Amino acid sequence: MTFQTVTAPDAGEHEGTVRRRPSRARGTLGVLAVVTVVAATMPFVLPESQQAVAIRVLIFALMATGWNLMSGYGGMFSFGNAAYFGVGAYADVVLLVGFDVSPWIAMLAGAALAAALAVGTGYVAFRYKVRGAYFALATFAIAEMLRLLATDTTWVNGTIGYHVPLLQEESWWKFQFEANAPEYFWIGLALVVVAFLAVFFYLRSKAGRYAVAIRDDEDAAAALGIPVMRYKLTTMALAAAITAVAGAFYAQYYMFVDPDIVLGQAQSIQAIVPAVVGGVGTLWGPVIGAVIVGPLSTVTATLLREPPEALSFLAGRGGLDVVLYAVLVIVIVLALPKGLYGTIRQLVIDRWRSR
Amino acid sequence: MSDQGLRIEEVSAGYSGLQILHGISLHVDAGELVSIVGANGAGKSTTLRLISGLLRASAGTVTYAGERIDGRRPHEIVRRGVVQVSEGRDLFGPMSVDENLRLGAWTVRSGVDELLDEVYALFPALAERRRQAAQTMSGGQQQMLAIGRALMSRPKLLMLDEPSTGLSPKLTWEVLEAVRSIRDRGVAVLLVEQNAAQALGISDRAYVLESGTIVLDGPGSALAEDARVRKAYLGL
Amino acid sequence: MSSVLTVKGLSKSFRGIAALSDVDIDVTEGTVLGIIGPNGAGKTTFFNVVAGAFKPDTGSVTLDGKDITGFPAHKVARAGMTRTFQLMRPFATLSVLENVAIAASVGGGSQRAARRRAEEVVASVGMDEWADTVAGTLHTAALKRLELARAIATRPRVLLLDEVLAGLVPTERQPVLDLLASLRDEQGLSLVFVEHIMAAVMRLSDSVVVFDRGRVIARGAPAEVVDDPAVVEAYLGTAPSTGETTDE
Amino acid sequence: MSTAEALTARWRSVPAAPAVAVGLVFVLIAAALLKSGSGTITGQAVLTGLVNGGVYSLLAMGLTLIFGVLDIVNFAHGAFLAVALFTTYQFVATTGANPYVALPIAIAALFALGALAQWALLNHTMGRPLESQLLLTLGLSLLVSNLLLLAFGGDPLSVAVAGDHGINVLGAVANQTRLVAFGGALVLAAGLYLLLGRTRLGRAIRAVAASRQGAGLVGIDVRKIYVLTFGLGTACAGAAGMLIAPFTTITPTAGDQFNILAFVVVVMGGLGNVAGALISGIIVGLVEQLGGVLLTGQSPLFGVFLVFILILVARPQGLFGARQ
Amino acid sequence: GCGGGSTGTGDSGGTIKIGTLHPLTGPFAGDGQQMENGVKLAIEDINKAGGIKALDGRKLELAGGDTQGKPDVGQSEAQRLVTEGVTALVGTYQSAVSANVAPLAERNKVPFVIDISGDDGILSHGYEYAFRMQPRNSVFGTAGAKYLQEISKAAGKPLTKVAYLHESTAFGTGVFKAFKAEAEKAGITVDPEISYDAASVSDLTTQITQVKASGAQALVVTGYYKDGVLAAKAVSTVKPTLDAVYGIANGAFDQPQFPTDAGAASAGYFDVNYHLNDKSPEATKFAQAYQAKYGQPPRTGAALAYDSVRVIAAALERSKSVDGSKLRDAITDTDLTPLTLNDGPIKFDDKGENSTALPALTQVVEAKPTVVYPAEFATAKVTYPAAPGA
Ligand SMILES: Nc1ncnc2c1ncn2[C@@H]1O[C@H](COP(=O)(O)OP(=O)(O)OP(=O)(O)O)[C@@H](O)[C@H]1O
Ligand SMILES: Nc1ncnc2c1ncn2[C@@H]1O[C@H](COP(=O)(O)OP(=O)(O)OP(=O)(O)O)[C@@H](O)[C@H]1O
Ligand SMILES: [Mg+2]
Ligand SMILES: [Mg+2]
Repeated sequence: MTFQTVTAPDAGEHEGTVRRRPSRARGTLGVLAVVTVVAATMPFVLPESQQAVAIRVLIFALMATGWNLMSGYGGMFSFGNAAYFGVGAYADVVLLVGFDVSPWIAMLAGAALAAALAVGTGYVAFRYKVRGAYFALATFAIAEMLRLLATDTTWVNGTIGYHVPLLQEESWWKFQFEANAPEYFWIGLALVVVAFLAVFFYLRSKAGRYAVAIRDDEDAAAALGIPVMRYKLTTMALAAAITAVAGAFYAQYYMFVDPDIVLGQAQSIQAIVPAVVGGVGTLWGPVIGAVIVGPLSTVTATLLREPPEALSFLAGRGGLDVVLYAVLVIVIVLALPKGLYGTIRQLVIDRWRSR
Repeated sequence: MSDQGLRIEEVSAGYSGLQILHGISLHVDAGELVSIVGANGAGKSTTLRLISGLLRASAGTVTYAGERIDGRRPHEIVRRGVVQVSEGRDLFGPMSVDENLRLGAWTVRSGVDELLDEVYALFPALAERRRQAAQTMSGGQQQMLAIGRALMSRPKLLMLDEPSTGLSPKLTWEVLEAVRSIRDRGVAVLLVEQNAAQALGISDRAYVLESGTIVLDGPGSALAEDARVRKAYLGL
Repeated sequence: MSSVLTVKGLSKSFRGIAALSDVDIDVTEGTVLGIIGPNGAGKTTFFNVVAGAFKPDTGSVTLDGKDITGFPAHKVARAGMTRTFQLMRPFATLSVLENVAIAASVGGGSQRAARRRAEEVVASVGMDEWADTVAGTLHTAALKRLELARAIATRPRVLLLDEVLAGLVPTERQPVLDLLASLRDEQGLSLVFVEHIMAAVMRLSDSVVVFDRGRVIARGAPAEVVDDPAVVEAYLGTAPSTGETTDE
Repeated sequence: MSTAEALTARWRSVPAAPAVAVGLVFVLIAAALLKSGSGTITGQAVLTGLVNGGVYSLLAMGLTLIFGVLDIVNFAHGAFLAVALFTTYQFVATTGANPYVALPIAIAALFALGALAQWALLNHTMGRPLESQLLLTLGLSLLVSNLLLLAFGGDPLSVAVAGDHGINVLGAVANQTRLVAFGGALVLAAGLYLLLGRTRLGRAIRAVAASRQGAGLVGIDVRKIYVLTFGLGTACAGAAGMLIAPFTTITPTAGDQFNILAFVVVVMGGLGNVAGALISGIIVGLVEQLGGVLLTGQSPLFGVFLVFILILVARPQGLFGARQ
Repeated sequence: GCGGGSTGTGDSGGTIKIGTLHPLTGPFAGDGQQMENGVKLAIEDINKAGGIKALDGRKLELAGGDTQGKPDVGQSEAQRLVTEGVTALVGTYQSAVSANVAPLAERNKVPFVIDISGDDGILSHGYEYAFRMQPRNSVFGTAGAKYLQEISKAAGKPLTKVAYLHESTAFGTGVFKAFKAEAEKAGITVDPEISYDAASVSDLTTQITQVKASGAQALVVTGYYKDGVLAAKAVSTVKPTLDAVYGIANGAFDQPQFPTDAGAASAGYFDVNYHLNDKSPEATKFAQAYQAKYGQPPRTGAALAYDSVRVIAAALERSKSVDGSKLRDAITDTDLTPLTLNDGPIKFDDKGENSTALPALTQVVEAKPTVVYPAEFATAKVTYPAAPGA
């Protein structure tokens, strides 16, 4: 029952196709190892005043990785990742402050809780076929509802929020170090690496492959016997867990959590921006995007702290740095249709193909 | 004479760094019915997309009525009378048959009602469904609507991409009959068809496209007799 | 021989307009049933309802003695009946091999085993040279084969094929027909296929059902059906023939 | 395809949706009556809700047009609203004229701004996935509001309409200026409806919404329609900005608070559906006000989001959206 | 860890950096920029007067940070400033931002002088390096209740029932609670209590209708600028019968542009707030200098920021060192007459609160918020009752 290969009146026919090399696991993992080692030296390399920026990069990378899994690979465009981020952050502080639980355990609890939230809301949304832009806005509404709920609930301190209590000395168990200690960076880095690996192996697993297939065509996947709902929810749960870990790390580093900060729409947006800048639906995109977006606002602010001569009439009027930041974001979006990593990869593929 | 028609010279084109057409040349004179036949993936649709401005050529020229049209955008090409019925039909799904047809006459400012009557006369099945939304119609009716919509712009050159695909045998006939009668009204037609035998049967001339290169051309009836064509495309 | 798929009294309407009314169909194990009918007759809708994309308004679907009426699509597939789509629906960002491997892994088993099976299936449909090609950039003929390969990879007992030949040049049709015949003859698969290319219907079908306006208007052996005046009137037409209506 | 779809949708298939919405509003009114025990308060909440809802509709109509036709989630809409507020302010400050004289100016200025944004920026990202345009409009929003900050400073400004006073409507009061804005919403909705349904431009817009490629193939200049549509949508923000200027505190970020509610309204009404946006805006306004009476101490937005989720579950395509 | 502790001391030469953290962009940019200007003016004045004399006339230098009104940005900026070697921090306006910066200052042993941020909780964690200039929210609430009771009694129309309208976050709730406790002691019923979400509110007519229906004699309002104006407009539309509309820590009722934005109906509005001491010549001089330099009158926030720098400068003179802990000790000994109304010179208690911070009562008189109470600071007489729109 084998086809004779048809179509081909002459050779060279396959010139007209895009090929895809099976991705090599070793290569990616090797690059990851090298990047990790190089990144781990950052606390020694970066000027101290930039350490906070480096931490922000890590948090962005975690959040964007979570968002990218759900929206980029899973095709479920989320505009409400603040919900998972906030659940992670709140689980951390509530358990730590209220019950003296180690932040590490709280982190796991937060991840589990966020995953449960994702599964619950996702189930309802998919059950009722809420899709596309409607789904995006529904996730947003859920995040906003959580924010408002936290705001009005005295049990989680309402708008006052939580402080992580200061300790007299450093403690791994309590996840607290001296201000600006390199441990924060290393732990953040480790979390990013773990999240990266989680996504990497998930995508290579059966579930991950189904998730991508479902993104490409849900009905076709169902027709082949894939239980669409189950794998959409699995993907959402993992993405939510990663985002929650980002939230817990955030809480431990910034030591302050309130509803607007961790559940506000700014977090939902912050999860998206690095992924888009780096390249949606690529493994490295969110990480690269975070490295660009994280320092961007600081760079523009530094650049314009003392406005140049020509603009000195604007001195004392804030906003110029944000204007520059906005212009840069616009330029990046216009110039890099597939994000930085996506665009570069495309160029490489094109070059390789045209040879 | 030929500068009244379409002339493609040494055109190459492709998708994001991937070349599909390798310097093809062809022409369609006024009032001619010309077909392009070729294997799946040979680049037939790509050729039509290129002419109608949906795709840009990376090299070569396309002229119509003596004027360069490559690099122009689709609506500018439509205004010159070169109109395509695409493979996917691209109907305005939620709109009624009537509205689809009237939109087809976008570039025509007068006599739209008469045109409409002509199209309904050509496709009575459409006349019965004036108010029906395009997306609720069956495949064949949608195909007729797509052709009808293209006719509404009083094209001078009509390009059809596989108009009979998915149609019942009965409708296939009706559509190809319609194509012939369109040509008979003086409209030039460039036709891409899987049913190469039928297509060649009604064509004045035809080209054979293989892997983005034109390998044969000649009168339709002559190609239909050509041994290579018969073997490769007619399944004989 | 026993029937593998039995459909009784199936009806489905959209916004009050009946797309299927009271359809009965019976597929004998190891045979090919051809479905023909004018455009808009309800053929695709029939597949959609039987394969679980839509729920029927009334009627029942029995596969291998098991009532699968109203099963969601993925359960129908797991029960042993897989369908293909009239408009090709590849997983556009994945390679051909990955597309098929995903289908192959659905029943269970390791990913490695799924990949091996996918390689076999891809080869069997003559696509091994395309294995690493991204599905979104394939042309019609390749997509049709991919659609078929994916369906085969799920190891179905019954295959529902919606116009697998449409859009193929005549030379491309032959090998697909050969493959379908071998699925039936060598693997004992049962096929239900919708097709407008009568030559293929005549060649492959063991029996034929004709739909019109959501109803079955004729059924029987291929040769009987095409002579039925109602079928000629509704479907085949009596247009002046140049002798090339049915290729080959 | 939604604008065209929405407008072409057969209404007889939809009556359940408005019925549910109206029912919901009545339940809320009854509950508010019980809770407050006062007809005056409930009456006031209903009137305020209606009138505020009109404001949400004003903004949502422009958004829904852009969303429905161009598939752009326009985050800069709020910033554009702020531009309209400042345009009005600047006009009044320099001429001393009645703010309503600024209406045509605000509309024209914002039309030009929107058209420019689409022509210079967004046209280059059409056909890319949702998040590209989203990020672009996000950047645009930051850019616009901070340019306003640079130009006008962050201090709140206001424009006053001479002799604005409360008007008694069946025992409840609403300011003249707010009633005018409500009227403006109705007029705008009617205008857009006629424009889309009855004019050549409207047909072109609906055609582009239904099929971009198809529109190009019948000779419509798709990019021009994009520019006009975005301009029109933004001009709606221009009208909205002028109409709400008399009762809003004018700051560079004044539009942000409406952004999110406007999106909720857009989705609730069905993407691209102008009439849906009008009705949903009013529902949101009512839910917000009645919710404020019912759940004292809770943010009334909670009720709004709750209703939003319920509506999505009941009708995933929005109250008045057609099924895909 | 490494590093952290060695920063902040700086070397012996060069300028002394004062880090500022204010919302220079975002919704509160107007106030943030005013406060930033206040800091600039203070640094200029101190440098003109010869710098820090105890440290060989070393000059002060501004190291600015924009919090954008976001706590995490505020904290990153603070961290940056600290590692860039600022000697002290001044800021931040929003309580959530200050709450985020305070522990950071603590961990880095950099004194942090809070010019504005009212939330009681900020200094409740026993931080040693954080100080607050303005009266905290509960002080506002308590003083507000006291003043209201006193002026109504003095006018011969003692209150028995007031309605309270406040924004729903910790700010509004905190002030409200303190007010209620004090008011109830004085036999005043507080009912109804109505809260609203300041971020999203666009109309308060329904709420004011509730006030009208309740028959309360006065309306107390705590909130921000925009919602304050909305409340005033709603009052003028609904026309409830009230003896007074009375703001406490209200972001609008004491602002110079409030009468313009709210219209004639704003006449007679009260507000309990921090306020420039209009009777002090220094304050007048400051106001003139500010006006001359920045083309607008200063708000009290600018004066608080100005004073914050003065507090730091004076402490530097005493500590004769830029070392964080020494400077911190010196700040605890502050004894400095402020530009704002105060119950004597600034003195910090063991929590770091300015124990002499005193809210003043202003009233809109001839379209201008004017101090009317306590009498020793008043530049006009209290008008009570002051029915809105009358
Ligand atoms: N968007 C695209 N991106 C990349 N490659 C494409 C794209 N569209 C088509 N191709 C490739 O271009 C080649 C030519 O396609 P084209 O559609 O012109 O073929 P055709 O002759 O019309 O064949 P048929 O319609 O029968 O498939 C094919 O190999 C196809 O895979
Ligand atoms: N989702 C739907 N909503 C409304 N009407 C539908 C829907 N799906 C199908 N229909 C209608 O049901 C009828 C049957 O359509 P169906 O697609 O089954 O026809 P078909 O026999 O497969 O035709 P073709 O040969 O052209 O593919 C048509 O009139 C069609 O418009
Ligand atoms: Mg083609
Ligand atoms: Mg079909």
